[in-house]
Amino acid sequence: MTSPLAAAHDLDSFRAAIRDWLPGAIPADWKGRIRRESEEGYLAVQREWYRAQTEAGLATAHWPRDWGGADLSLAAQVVLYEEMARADAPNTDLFTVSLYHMPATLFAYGTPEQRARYLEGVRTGGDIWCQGFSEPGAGSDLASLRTRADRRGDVYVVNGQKIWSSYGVFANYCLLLARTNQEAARKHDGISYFILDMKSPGLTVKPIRQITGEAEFAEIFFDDVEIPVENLIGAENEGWRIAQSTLTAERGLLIFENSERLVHAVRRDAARYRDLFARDPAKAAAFAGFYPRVRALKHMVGELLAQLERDPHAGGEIATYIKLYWATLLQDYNGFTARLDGLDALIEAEPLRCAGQTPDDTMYAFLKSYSWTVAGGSNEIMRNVIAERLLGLPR
Amino acid sequence: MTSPLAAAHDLDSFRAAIRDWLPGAIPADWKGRIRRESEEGYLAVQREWYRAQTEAGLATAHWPRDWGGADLSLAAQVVLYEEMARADAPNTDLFTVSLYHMPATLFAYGTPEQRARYLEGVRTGGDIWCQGFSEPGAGSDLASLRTRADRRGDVYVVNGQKIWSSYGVFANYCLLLARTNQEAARKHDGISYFILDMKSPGLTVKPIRQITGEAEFAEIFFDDVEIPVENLIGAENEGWRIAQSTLTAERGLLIFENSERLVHAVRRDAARYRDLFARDPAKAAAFAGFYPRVRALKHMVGELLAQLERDPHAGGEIATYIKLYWATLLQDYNGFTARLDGLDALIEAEPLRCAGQTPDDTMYAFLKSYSWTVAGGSNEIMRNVIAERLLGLPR
Amino acid sequence: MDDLSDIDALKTSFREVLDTEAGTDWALRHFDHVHGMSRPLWDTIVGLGWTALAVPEAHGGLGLGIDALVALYEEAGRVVAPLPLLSTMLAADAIARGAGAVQQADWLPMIAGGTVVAVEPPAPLHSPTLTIARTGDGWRLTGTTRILDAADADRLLHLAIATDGTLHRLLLVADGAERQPLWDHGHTLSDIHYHDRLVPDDAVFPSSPELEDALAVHAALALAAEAVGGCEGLLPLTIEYLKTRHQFGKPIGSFQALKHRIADHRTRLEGDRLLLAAATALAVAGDPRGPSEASAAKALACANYAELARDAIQLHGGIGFTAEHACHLFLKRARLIETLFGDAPVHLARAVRALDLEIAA
Amino acid sequence: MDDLSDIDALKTSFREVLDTEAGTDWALRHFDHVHGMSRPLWDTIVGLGWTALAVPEAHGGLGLGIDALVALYEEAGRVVAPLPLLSTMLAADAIARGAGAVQQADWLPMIAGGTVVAVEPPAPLHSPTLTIARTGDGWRLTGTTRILDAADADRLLHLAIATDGTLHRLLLVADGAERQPLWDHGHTLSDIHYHDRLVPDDAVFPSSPELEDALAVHAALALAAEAVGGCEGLLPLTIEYLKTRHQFGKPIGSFQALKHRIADHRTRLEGDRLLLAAATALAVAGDPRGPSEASAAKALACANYAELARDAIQLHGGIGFTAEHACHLFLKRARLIETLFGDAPVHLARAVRALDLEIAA
Repeated sequence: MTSPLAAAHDLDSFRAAIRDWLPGAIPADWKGRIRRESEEGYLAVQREWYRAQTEAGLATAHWPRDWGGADLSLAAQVVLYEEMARADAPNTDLFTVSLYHMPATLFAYGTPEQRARYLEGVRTGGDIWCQGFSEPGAGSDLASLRTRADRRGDVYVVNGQKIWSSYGVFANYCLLLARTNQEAARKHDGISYFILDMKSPGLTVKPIRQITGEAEFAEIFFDDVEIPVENLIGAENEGWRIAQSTLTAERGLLIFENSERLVHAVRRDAARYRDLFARDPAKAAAFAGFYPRVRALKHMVGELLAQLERDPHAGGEIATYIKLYWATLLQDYNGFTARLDGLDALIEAEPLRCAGQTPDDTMYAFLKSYSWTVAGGSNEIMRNVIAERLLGLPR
Repeated sequence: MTSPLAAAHDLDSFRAAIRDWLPGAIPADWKGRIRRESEEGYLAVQREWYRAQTEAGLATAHWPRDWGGADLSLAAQVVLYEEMARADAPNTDLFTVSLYHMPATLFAYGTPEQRARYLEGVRTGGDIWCQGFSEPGAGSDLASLRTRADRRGDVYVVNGQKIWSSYGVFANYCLLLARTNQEAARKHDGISYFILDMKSPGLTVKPIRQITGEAEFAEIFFDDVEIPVENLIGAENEGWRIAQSTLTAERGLLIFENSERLVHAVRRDAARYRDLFARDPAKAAAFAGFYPRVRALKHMVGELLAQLERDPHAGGEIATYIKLYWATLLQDYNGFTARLDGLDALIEAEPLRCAGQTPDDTMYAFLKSYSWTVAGGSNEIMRNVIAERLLGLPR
Repeated sequence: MDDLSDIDALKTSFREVLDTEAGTDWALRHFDHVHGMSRPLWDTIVGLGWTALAVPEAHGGLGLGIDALVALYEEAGRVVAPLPLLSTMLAADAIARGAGAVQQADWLPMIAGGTVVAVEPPAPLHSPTLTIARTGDGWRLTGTTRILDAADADRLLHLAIATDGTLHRLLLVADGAERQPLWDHGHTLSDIHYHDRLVPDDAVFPSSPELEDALAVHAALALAAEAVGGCEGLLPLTIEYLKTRHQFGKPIGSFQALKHRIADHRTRLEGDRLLLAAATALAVAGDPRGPSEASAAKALACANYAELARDAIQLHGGIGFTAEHACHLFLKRARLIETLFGDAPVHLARAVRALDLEIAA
Repeated sequence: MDDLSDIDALKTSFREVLDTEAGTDWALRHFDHVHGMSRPLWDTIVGLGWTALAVPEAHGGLGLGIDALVALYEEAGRVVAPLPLLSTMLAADAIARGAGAVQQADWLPMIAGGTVVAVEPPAPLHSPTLTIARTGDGWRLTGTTRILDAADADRLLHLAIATDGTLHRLLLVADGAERQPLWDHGHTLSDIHYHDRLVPDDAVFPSSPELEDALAVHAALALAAEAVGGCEGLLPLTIEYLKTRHQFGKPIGSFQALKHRIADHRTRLEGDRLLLAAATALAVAGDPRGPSEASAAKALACANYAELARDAIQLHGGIGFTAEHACHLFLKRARLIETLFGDAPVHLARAVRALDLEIAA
């Protein structure tokens, strides 16, 4: 079978090619395997699915041709994600940082050597990357981080602790923020950005079990961990600025994928609860109340993509609204459907990871929704940003 | 007919006596008169109704015998208000300050001359009192008030402006807070409390029209208004403390009356909307959702009264919760019933004043509910008080 | 009129005129004294050709689409304009879609030229209460109906059901309908009674479920747009107040609890806006998903407007509770349009038909 | 046992024991490893006589009323105790109200002494799915039912409908019910199947709508109390976190938006508490308004608990999302008891009967 990329010149043909390709590429019985085999099953599904995408050149198709990608347009990526959501394929969450944040960072700020080595590691080696940003004392107030990296000859020596590192337990590499200047006038100005090999001596990774039963996040402890100076990204003490500018590398696509999956879930739920709604008009009315919010979200995301297509650096404002809108809607919706499911929802199930935010296990989806309301800028932080930065209300 | 007070020694007898007395005492067709005659009708109804209560000794029955009252117990007052709500009698809102705040202040801090004159004026003369507290720049932050009273010989000379004075347009007297010491270290410490004759030269009263169409509030402008020194209440610069200690003089009874009226309204609405609910289960379910809140409010108020019966100075904590609970419930409930009434609710009607907070005109009741969510400590101020003073969260 | 063909330019011109002619101070004065439309403001917009926007070119109009009207409704909503815009434009739409050639030639230029028409809501949003029966010399009309703006209207466009169950629209001269005041002083409501009233053939044209459905889409988009506009007018007013008003030594806009509420309102507005835009685009394209999306937009935008308007008064504190401040104009308009032409249950039921779900309204 | 007769003293003693034996750290360890009850904790409370509280004195109990149980449920809720309290106490209540003298003499001392009983919900809250038919030598039981705590129980108290439509309760030995884990690890759920299972006469006693209604009141008060207790446990935990956790150089409890949410939760809790107290007093007095008030309390307290628990995780930020922090125990319990023994629509429908309103559940 040829890669669907051969048809990428035309969106309709590309869509048709993706539809042909997907059934054979999606790991067979992936939901069953995750349910039966738990984390092992999840990891196996992720790797198989990533390999299938890699073989078709799709995983890194959005990268520039010069670095092994296919310069796939945003519109074509949207088609790809649309079709994956439609086919209920697993998402590739284990590789999010590998496919988006790391390359965006290295494209813009990496050395040729860094690019050659780490991009290839992802493209053909299936390297998993994580981020080392938050700390126990620096969550919403990230810039107050205290993990320090002290230059000693050809290495930086790192001490401290990171937390909330997604997939940190499985990662080969980490994008690390650490303080290199303790005396900087503004706390943002003393931070540098590093490539960290997760096999480095002195480094300990501890999974954090979540309220869903998964351990998607990790704590990372640093005890005199050495990072070679060539692993510094950009200039020393420029880390905050670099990280900020690449944090939103996935902007648009991941939220698009998630919102598409929600749109599909709502359609599926309308069918699933049809009999219940016929018996119970009050529940039907409450369900209907969610529908316009889901439509609005879809169009907000559509607007973000349209802005990004015109300018890859645009969309900051609407992305902020979308984050809050999506997180709130997701928690409300799954909280509601879990109620519709009554006692059934309350039976603990093996988490169906990588199925997007609205799998059939509504209570799991509800619990998991906190990863959107709390992480990546909590709802409260988003509201501060909207009020102060976008609307100019005084601090 | 003898006064129901003759039966006040026993609550059941008192209740029976009140039930006998009410039909003849409530001004005939009072709702019709207010609807037809607007403010004129309202004032006439208030005066007639007050006179009827005065003649039966009921208006001031809660005052001490020494000052012309009947030492009516709180339990008996509750019975009185219960029966008034049950009979859908008008409330006596025009006389609230006259019957509660002014006497509570003078009982505790007034001179014998002040008591003799002003208590009698209310008891037999039907004097109407208002409060002069808020200012355009001092609402939630009342202590920052700037209206000044400067001592010159035997008078204080007042300049400045008050706002949100309830019934200020109709009042004979005003309980006025004004600044007598511009240099006090704490802004609370330079404020004095005065009895102000509303006919004083230099005083201008301007009604404030509300979103309901009424003008219940007034602005008061002071241009070298003279207040005789004998009208100072308590010591100079002690006004803030005095006003705070008597602000809650009506604590319990007014909220009891209002909550009783809400309980009756909900029962009436259950009957009124019966057919609608039979057709529309979603609306019925939403209505039912209010019922437990109404019950909870009723019992919260019951607990406040029980605390006050044990100790007239108790109940501060629960009164704070009640204020927020009541205001929120009232606005939610009337907002909801106005929706149930559809276009009918949107037809403007002559405000049915003094019918409590839940008359049949649901849109009016909804609009009027802001007088609880905004005034007398806005919802926001109540939440601050609860979080900081009651729960100890840091400022 | 070429420069009017660009919707954004049109919208800007609507806004400039309305800001000048119908700003907050003007609105407060109007609403203080009048129940119903502002005739001078109407004359102004008629003079500017706004009432001709969507009238077909053959009948003296500009022949623009619903997207142009949506822009107008939105801007009118921004200033809570006391204008019978939806009534009149919806009537023109009904006539342009369903009336006979002679009727169109008689009526549409009249509307383009400023005749005010009150209209009964489209059938899917409102069960017709008027009935007509054929007689030798025309039709006999009987029944009672309630219409918005009828007291200000020159003509009334009724909806009646014939003895064979078919729907008809009737254009009658408005003869002094009773003026029931609404809490929203920009409109009035009238109960109109007919008993065996003779209506000539030339005042009647057949409607159909399809035509009525198209009108329902028009009405839904119009009120969604008015709601979006209302939020766009009220939110900056409220933000400005929060920046200006000081308590406890700082602007109250620095209090986080108030900020967060504003942030939520603003975020919801973004969703309302984009849903409206999408629904309008579907309607312009004649996409079959249009009716569902328009109703979704109407339900969502009107609910969010009502909630913003409710909270805006609270955020304004005492001043928001006075008739002297514009807050209440928005609240009363928001509550009106939330109910008008189908309330939330009606439109949500229409919206979820896109999910193949039939629920009670 | 005289000193136990005062409910407040009782409540204090419940609290002291549970704080010592079943505090947050203990609970996190238990919930981490077990699905279902804590047998050691159960043994402790049996030893303290808590399971005998409401068992009649004639059968070895203390003969206290529902108010004593409400105090126990509330305190158990405060620590999210993994105990089959409601199951067992409700079974005892059913037996004390409806079983024959010999059955009571057999069963009630056993329950007072620590036998765990799982119980099917009262009929008004749950349509019976088991049927029994009379045979020469007793009854034949058929059907499938779902019961809480059955996997941990020594006995099961079923509800079955006989061929003549009458309701019966059956006490059977629990024989290895399947253990379905719940998100709330303090309980489990079991689907139990019978096919023509022979049940002797002495295991069966007749129930009635009145008896089932009394049990429904018991269940409603129990879960309202558990919800109130849950809020009483979770709110101080959350407030303490807000006082301790610093971000942007200050305790996050100084951020007004968070403060205001806490104030709202605390205010609602006050209403829940007093409604529960009033409903309990009506039940103790046998007042006919009791069932409505108990259901009102259940619906309100459970909804507010679920909302507080939802928000508490948000207020805790990241740490609240980890299994190492107790927040999620409360959330999962709150979601369970919100649904258990009748969800909000069921109890609201019961509540508004006091307004002579019959609505669908």
